[in-house]
Amino acid sequence: MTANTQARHEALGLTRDQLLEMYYYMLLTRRIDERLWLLQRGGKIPFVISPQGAEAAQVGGAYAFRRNQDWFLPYYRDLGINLVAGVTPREIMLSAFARRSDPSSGGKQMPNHWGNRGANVVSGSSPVTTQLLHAVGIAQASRMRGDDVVVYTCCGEGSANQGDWHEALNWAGLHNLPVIFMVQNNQYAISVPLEKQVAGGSIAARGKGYGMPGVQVDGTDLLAVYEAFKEAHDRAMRGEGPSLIEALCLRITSHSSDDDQRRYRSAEEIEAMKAGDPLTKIKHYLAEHGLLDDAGSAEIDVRVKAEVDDATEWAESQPYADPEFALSQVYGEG
Amino acid sequence: MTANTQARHEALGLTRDQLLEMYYYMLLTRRIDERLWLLQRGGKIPFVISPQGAEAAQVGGAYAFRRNQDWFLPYYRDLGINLVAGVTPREIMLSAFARRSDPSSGGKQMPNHWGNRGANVVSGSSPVTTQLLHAVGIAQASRMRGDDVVVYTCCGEGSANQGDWHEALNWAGLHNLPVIFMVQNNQYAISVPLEKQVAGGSIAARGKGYGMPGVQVDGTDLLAVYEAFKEAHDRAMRGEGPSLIEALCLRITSHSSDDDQRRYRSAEEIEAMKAGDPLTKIKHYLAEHGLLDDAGSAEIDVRVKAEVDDATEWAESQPYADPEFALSQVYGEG
Amino acid sequence: MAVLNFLEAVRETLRAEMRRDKDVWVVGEDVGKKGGVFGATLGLFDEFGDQRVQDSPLTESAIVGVGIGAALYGSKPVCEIQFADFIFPAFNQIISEAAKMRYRSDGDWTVPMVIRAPFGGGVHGGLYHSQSVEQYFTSTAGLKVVVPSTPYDVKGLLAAAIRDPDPVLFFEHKGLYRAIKGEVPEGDYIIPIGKADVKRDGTDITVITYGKAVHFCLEAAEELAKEGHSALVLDLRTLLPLDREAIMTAARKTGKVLIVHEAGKTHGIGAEVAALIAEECLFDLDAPVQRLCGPDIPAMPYAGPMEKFYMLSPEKCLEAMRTLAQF
Amino acid sequence: MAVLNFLEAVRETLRAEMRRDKDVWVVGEDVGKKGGVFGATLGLFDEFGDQRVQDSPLTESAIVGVGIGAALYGSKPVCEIQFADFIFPAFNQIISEAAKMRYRSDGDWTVPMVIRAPFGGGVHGGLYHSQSVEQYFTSTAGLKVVVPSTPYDVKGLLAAAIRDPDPVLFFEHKGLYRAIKGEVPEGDYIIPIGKADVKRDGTDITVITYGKAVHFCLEAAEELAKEGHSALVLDLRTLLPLDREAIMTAARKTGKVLIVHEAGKTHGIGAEVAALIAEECLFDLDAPVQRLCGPDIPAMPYAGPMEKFYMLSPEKCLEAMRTLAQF
Ligand SMILES: Cc1ncc(C[n+]2csc(CCOP(=O)(O)OP(=O)(O)O)c2C)c(N)n1
Ligand SMILES: Cc1ncc(C[n+]2csc(CCOP(=O)(O)OP(=O)(O)O)c2C)c(N)n1
Ligand SMILES: [Mg+2]
Ligand SMILES: [Mg+2]
Repeated sequence: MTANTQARHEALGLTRDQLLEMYYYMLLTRRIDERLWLLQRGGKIPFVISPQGAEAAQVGGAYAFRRNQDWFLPYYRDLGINLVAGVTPREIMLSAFARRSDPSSGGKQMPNHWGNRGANVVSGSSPVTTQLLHAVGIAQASRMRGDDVVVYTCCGEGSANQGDWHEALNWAGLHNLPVIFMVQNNQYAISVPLEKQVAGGSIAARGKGYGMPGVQVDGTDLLAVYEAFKEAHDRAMRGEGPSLIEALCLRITSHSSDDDQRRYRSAEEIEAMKAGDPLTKIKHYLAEHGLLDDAGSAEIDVRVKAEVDDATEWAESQPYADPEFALSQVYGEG
Repeated sequence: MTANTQARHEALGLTRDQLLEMYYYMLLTRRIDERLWLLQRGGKIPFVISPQGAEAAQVGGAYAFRRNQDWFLPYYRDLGINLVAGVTPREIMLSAFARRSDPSSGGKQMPNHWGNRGANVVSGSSPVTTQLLHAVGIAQASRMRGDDVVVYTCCGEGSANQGDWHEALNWAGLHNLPVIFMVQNNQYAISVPLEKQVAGGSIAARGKGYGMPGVQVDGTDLLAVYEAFKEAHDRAMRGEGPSLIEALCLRITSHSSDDDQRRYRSAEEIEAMKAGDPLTKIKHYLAEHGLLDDAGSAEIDVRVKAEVDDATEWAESQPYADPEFALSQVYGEG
Repeated sequence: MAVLNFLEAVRETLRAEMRRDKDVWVVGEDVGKKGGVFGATLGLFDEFGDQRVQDSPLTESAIVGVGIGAALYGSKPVCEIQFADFIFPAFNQIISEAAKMRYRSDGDWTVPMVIRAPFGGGVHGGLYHSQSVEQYFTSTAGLKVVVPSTPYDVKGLLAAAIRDPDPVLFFEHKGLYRAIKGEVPEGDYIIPIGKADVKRDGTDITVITYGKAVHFCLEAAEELAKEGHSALVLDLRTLLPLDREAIMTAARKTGKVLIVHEAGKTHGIGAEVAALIAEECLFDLDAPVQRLCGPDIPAMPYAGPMEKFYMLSPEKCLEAMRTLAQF
Repeated sequence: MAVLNFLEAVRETLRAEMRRDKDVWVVGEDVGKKGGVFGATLGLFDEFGDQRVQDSPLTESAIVGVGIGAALYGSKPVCEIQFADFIFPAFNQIISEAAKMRYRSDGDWTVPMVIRAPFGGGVHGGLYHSQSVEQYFTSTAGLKVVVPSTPYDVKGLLAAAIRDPDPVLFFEHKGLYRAIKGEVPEGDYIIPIGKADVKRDGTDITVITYGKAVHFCLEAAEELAKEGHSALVLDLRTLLPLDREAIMTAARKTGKVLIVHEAGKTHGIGAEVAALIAEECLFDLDAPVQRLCGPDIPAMPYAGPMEKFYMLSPEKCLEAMRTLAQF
């Protein structure tokens, strides 16, 4: 780096502290997930589904939003979104362990089916892309009330072929609503590759058909993602309507703990992902720009590990709901 | 017309006879529909839904297909498609009168829910755009068998926002299937105008997002439509896959006999459509090019009227199915 | 006290609720300038504008899905599905999302939404403009399913549905819209969801029904009375949750039960009503539990004679009621 | 005669039918190289290639809609819905199209298609990987709904479904896939759709059930026999059309009926079975018709204790059977 060239993060208006915070969130996302795999392998939780390879897309995206003001309708990989939105590691772990105090569901839902009233993270389900329409409805209702809200919602590239996806983007376009639709394109929907999912191969190319910008961005490049989201968020705040952002991500792990990707991906293909690991990339950037030395890096590692340890131990010690809790919250009080 | 300029139809490889046949079908389409309105007003049939303003789009489109070889999955306005595909006026009238010998359904379905095994016109329902997926499946199955089949399917611009529309175009694009998707954009879905239906305003713009050409054509211009379809059909036969054609049409009548468009369209707007009437336009072309003189025109009028009279009288005289016929054809014989 | 027809009762209740609570809004196909294909929202566009009386694109899943989102934010959408037959594209949003939101989020997220849809046949609608679809929804706890039969009930039940904290499907038999008129009090009132209504008391047989069939059964009961048999007619009003107490009380009172609905018989609403009675009132019964329903065919045919064959009528009801009374 | 588990029976039947008829093909999410998320199509991709074992995009409505189109052309698609919980986006195609095609076209157009879907809970699947969805389809004439309980039945019923001229929904309880093994004859055979099967004969009580619950009831019947009560266990096998004769015969034989299913009780399959009995066998009954079913909640919860609370078990079945026997 030469002294008179502005670093990319500076050009984007990000301070060193902000950038380090983003790095922290990426690392936290990775470490929580790694812990979940350990817990799953150890038989302590039945299921894991992973953000590995999408941390930059998630943290870079989420960082353009306003905590406690904007709304989030993430999908099951969006651990990073949740953390940046304000969901704590303890809360994440409660949901992984399905404990009574899991804020998503009291243990009723599988892990990664987040919901957090306090953080404006809306309860999600399993059938893909239903939440995109909820995001549109939230944008519509908040605008009717005159509230200043931008809505984040996301799905994978396979899911972007569902009918609800089309209906949601069209509706948002019609009403010029402040919704940012992200598609994390990790090239696979479980075992089905992009070329068997997305005709033409580009999700971003669909934006035009809904009268909105469709942008493709390198989802392993934290700053590129942030830039795309910042612009989309600014547009939304200026009343210029929705945006579609396709982030090209990696799926470093198998689809979930129920899957083994070696059945349908070659060893070379799996190996090749290492080079693009978003965490490696951001670390490289930080080092290159002298923003984080080894000691600083170790400090963050320690802090993250302590948080993950604490969250795991604490959550595991929390009780399950009683069996009869299964009968609760079917209907509200008239 | 100057002698050394080729007329447009000639440039498209159409003979005078072919062009006159297309005109005949357009006129037949219009006159059958006009008769249906009379029958409805006279209390003889409960319901009409009309192709008026789309005759050029339908006949020009259908004419690029091969009768008894290609397959058709039309929508409820596609009277012209049916006629060109080989469905007779008597058959149309049988279905309007819901008689036992109605080839669509034996009187079980409403008018305009066509189906004709002999003419490869597949049975249609009311919920919009379901047939687009059937068209894709037919293309897929016929290709598996090695058959040479191109498939026509169509809907209105309002319907193009349904989830099934998205899923159908994507699937056809993925497999490069020989399907031509037409959207008859008549600016209204019942009372809801284009700008409240289609974000960005262009259906054709969506083609790119499915990796297929998206073409917009003046649907009141018979030859322009024919040209677009001929090209799409050629592409399909060459194995180059599906096409999306948006034909800008008029809806001259109210949505159906249950609707009164004066509630939501201004008198001027309704009046203004007269100028664009596709029948007027083609008549003008024929006259301009000396292809049809007054006598010839009157002859076609007489022929069409006789056919409509015959079909109406004959169909009306046919019996209804017995009431218990309601119980038939729930399941086949194992 | 005004005399309104069924459709007017829908419209005036929507208007009153929208005046009462500015979070209430209407969304659906053609609900705006056109006022809906049946006219249920006629005039509301002029009074409340194009946001609160919002023409949707032709996308049922989105009408419901956007409605759910709006409800999550705290507003109160009343979604119109143009014909009940077209509710199926929205099925996933209703079953997977609306019905399960409160449950799955431990009550943190709720969907106070109404989905209105005209249903039922006898109007030359053919397969896709005649269906009764209530039985597709009643096995899903988390939803409420309401079917009113009179203008009075429309007002009380629709107001209750709009103020309900959970998603309510509100099915209006389109054959009642202009055919049925009735007194509707002007002031505000609520009919509790989940309560059936004895529309006619009686001692010899019990007829349990809902929707348009209520009127056929009441007419038949008049005739039957002339023949010396007294019929109790119970209008279920709400199909989910069922008013189990009212059903059992009515069944026990006469010991002879006929269940009547337009929807097909097998696996229809009548099945649960009969099962409940067979489970709870078996030894009070003096006759097998009977069902008079639509035939088990995919949907109602269009041609006049077949449609008539499908539809219920006072005559068909009378016959079944007489047979039971004489059992 | 080979011993196969339930999942292998599915796979080997698919293989046999695909070898037998080149018009048979499989389509669904991940059915190709991966062989399906449960492995039902494992190895078929290698044998039949990527057209006949076709990975679909993630679009259930299209899986079914494209399947319908292919069936209209004369081919025989076997569509896989990855989890029954995800069948709802395809609901419109199934109810409005597949079920009504033959009827609405007077038999000119038909849909000889199978839709397979794993259903059921007890596998840590939470709300959206545990549901029983059969009751959403059984009120729709035009469809057939099959739920096998043993590897032997899988083979005979799946072969029958694939050769059936109409659309068949074939629901496989995922809790049986690896848990249940059984003898499966190697040669070709068919079990007729629409016929129930007495899985155990008995004289004191009749248990009517299907799916995984068959095994719980059979286990409980063994225990009950030790206590001196003899239970007849009728496996419905097909839920639409129901085998009315078999139900009535079984009910009349003992006069005491318990219906058992994992799906929620109210408006479930048991309702129609009970209603049929209340209508046709009332005077043969010695006890109220009982139902032991899942609770009326939106879907199965995830956490272990709640899931267990939801699920049936041999113990729960035994208790209900004992109570009925002692009635
Ligand atoms: C409607 C529906 N069908 C099927 C599934 C099962 N399923 C869960 S994730 C998944 C693949 C999703 O792929 P993609 O959208 O690319 O997201 P990714 O997991 O790759 O991030 C499938 C098929 C589902 N959850 N919902
Ligand atoms: C799924 C579904 N929803 C609603 C309807 C009712 N409906 C019939 S036609 C129509 C408008 C269609 O508009 P468009 O697609 O533009 O076609 P057009 O009639 O203008 O040719 C509507 C809403 C329907 N048939 N299907
Ligand atoms: Mg993916
Ligand atoms: Mg239109």
